[in-house]
Amino acid sequence: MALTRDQIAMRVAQEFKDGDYVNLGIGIPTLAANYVPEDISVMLQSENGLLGMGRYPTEEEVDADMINAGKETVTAITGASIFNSAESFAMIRGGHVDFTVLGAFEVDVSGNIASWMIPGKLVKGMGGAMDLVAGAKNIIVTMTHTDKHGNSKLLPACTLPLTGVNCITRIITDLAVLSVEDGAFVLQEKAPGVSVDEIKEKTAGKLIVPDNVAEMSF
Amino acid sequence: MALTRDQIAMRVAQEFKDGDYVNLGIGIPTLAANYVPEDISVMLQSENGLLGMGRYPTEEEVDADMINAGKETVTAITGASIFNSAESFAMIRGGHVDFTVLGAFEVDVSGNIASWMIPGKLVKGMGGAMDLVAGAKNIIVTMTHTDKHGNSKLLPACTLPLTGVNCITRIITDLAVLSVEDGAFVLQEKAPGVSVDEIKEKTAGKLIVPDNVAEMSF
Amino acid sequence: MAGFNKVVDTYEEALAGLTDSMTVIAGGFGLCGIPEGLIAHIKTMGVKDLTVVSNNCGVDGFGLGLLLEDKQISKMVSSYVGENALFEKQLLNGELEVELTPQGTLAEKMRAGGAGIPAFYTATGYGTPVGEGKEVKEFNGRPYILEHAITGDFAIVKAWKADKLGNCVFRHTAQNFNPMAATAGKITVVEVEEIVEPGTLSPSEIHTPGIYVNRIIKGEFEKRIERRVVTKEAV
Amino acid sequence: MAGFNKVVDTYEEALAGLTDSMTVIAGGFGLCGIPEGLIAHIKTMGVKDLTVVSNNCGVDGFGLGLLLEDKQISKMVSSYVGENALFEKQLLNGELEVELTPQGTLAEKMRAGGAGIPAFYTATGYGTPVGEGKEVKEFNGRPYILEHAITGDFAIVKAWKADKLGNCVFRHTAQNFNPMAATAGKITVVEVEEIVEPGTLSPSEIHTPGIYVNRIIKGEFEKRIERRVVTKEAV
Repeated sequence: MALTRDQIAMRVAQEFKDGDYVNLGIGIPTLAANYVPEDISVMLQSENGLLGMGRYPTEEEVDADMINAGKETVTAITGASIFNSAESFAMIRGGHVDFTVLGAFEVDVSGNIASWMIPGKLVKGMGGAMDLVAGAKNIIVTMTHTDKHGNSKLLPACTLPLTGVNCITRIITDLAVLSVEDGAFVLQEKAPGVSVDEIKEKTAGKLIVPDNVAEMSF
Repeated sequence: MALTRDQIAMRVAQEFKDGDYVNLGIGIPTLAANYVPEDISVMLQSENGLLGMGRYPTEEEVDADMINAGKETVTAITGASIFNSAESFAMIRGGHVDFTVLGAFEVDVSGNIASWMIPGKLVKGMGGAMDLVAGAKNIIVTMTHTDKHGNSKLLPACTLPLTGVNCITRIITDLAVLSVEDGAFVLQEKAPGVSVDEIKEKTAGKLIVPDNVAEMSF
Repeated sequence: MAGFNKVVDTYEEALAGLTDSMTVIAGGFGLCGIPEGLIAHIKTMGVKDLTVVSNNCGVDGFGLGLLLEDKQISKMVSSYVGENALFEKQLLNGELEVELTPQGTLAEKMRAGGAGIPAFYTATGYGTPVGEGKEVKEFNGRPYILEHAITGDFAIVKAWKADKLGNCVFRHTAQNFNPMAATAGKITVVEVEEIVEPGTLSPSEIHTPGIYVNRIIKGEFEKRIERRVVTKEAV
Repeated sequence: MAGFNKVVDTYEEALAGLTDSMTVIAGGFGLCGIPEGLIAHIKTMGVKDLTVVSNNCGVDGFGLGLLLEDKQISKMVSSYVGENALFEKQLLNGELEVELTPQGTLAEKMRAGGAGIPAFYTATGYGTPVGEGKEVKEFNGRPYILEHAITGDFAIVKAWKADKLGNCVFRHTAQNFNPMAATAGKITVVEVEEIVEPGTLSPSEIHTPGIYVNRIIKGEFEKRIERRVVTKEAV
């Protein structure tokens, strides 16, 4: 069965190692913060200038001067640091953030990602996404395997305007965990109860299926 | 009569306006801080990362962590700010420092300056001088008009390796104040008791002498 | 230190010299850390055809959104816009031009503008619409694009505290683009919550040294919150 | 937060992995703000053929000058050198190479290295020996040269206080090149006067966020003064 949003987030959280600095995009990526294993710690970077983002505030703690990159009110953990936007993106662009997790409209076998613009629709902008995909050491894309019409979002080549080229190495969808290697998607894990055939059918780009494909465990 | 070092410094200090941010090089430039007119204030920038450099410390105030660009112990004035070297040179390179005053071996009619390297002698380095001449809005060169052998230091073209090109607009020597305009030195003021003929004789580069040349007043 | 006293008493003085067709760089991220009073006064002044460089363009009726009401902005340089209906309408009408710039590139362009660096290379945007028409150069086998610095005729900045010499500190994440904006204006105007005596701020904790600041005005701030999210559980 | 505890107890751990022919970026200006114990331990380790990037090279018998005694440095990238006789001797002998770099360009090259900017344009050094062989490009009618970023295998940094997460503050002008050096090392080691509890340092006053720091060691500092100048008059 396809994973729920929370299950995708749970699987994402399994990627983290103790001591990782992580930037989580809006949506499913943000949920991953709820599922970090108890025996490890990660520190969340918010690209508006906060390293050590904490939970949402209580009513009493709400402070207009303390927001995250999604413009939501947040808190800072003990040991957080706060800095300007140039410093924040120096950190990102310079490869100091260990993981970036973000959503996408499309990814392709060359590791390209399209996540910010659909021609014909009003374009709101890329925000920090292009900087994040250009800078993070490891990028994990989280998304549903297909769009709402059933079309694959894992393509031979992205059709939408790109956010970044040759930068995606790992994709976690509602059906599978895949890596991007040498011009192909490589199936690493499948969701519980999902068949390899279904994944094959819903992956438009070249897919390599190893002999043994593990099932995700939570 | 040729000015003393302190008189050159006094004349330099007359250039400052109330509210100027000023970077003073080692030697005569530093002396200028002693002669800032009482009715104005200037703020001294030291390129190692101090805006609002104060006087030398008392024995009790000496602090190894508080030095100036000449590596001398200093103090900071009330209202000073301290920052890293990238920020300090952002300030300089970005043209935020109003005046830089520095010494030179040679200047020429194109506004070039040579101040850091004499071939055949051990080269210690340019420190911040190249950044300062590339960045400050107004640069004042202070030096003796001739070297110790009597050779002019105001040349048609510098002979020593350059510190910066096309950047010097004002020169204050022991004999005169000169501007650099359209490929010539223009005599602006002469030192008390110094003749225009002496200045002409000791200026190797093209010199324009206006009809009336004021005498410096202190 | 009369020559270093940058405090002005009125918004008229704070924005004197701002005229049609100028470029204004504004600090702030969303509605956080925006110079509310300065923006409101630009509306009152009625200057037109402005190019505004700011990560966002406010919301309907607040922040930079105010300047859309009388069509004072002809071009926005931003990373994310369209949180307001008026913006969308003027964009679709062709009354407003938008130059979308990645957030980190935008911050770095402002810093470069203030730091006398006319251009720099970045991997951000290579191979995307942002990279189109820009110079590409490889370093260590990876392609980068050349991005140019931004400077403004005016920079409008919101700080928490400043002394009269212009030394500023910012509060929490209201820092954001403000320090870079402050370096990149020919005239930099800072609207602050509190003016403090020189020496109150420790020299090493100052975020924006006074050398970058031309005018300071004390403002009153509504500090509207864009997305109020509170924890549902007991903490 | 075990994974974020960067404190190590010995200089051996602090510099583990440093081997011959590596590039080491060192903070400090003159003898101010230098990681004294880390430098001394590099001497003890005996690693050779180092490229050292630092504004200066210490003095005879102190600071980076220590590494000249056993000829551990093969190349210095600095803006001002030769405050020590040994340096001069090795330079004239051809045992030591020096790449002289303007002070501001050096600081910016370190920052660029840490910030993922492979190269930037600056007017500094154009038309001088520093500009020779470098790409020139005009912006607004003025020529600029292209300067490349610097990164190091190790960065050695001296801070005043740090918490175990690596958040650092620097004291007075001992800040200098240290924050930039901290960003530009593959492994960044910070030697500090005092290790404080997380939360002791206010988030907005932190000069170097912990993300840049890999290892922290508490040191003892002599803090030698290069030019002690005191006022002669009563104050």
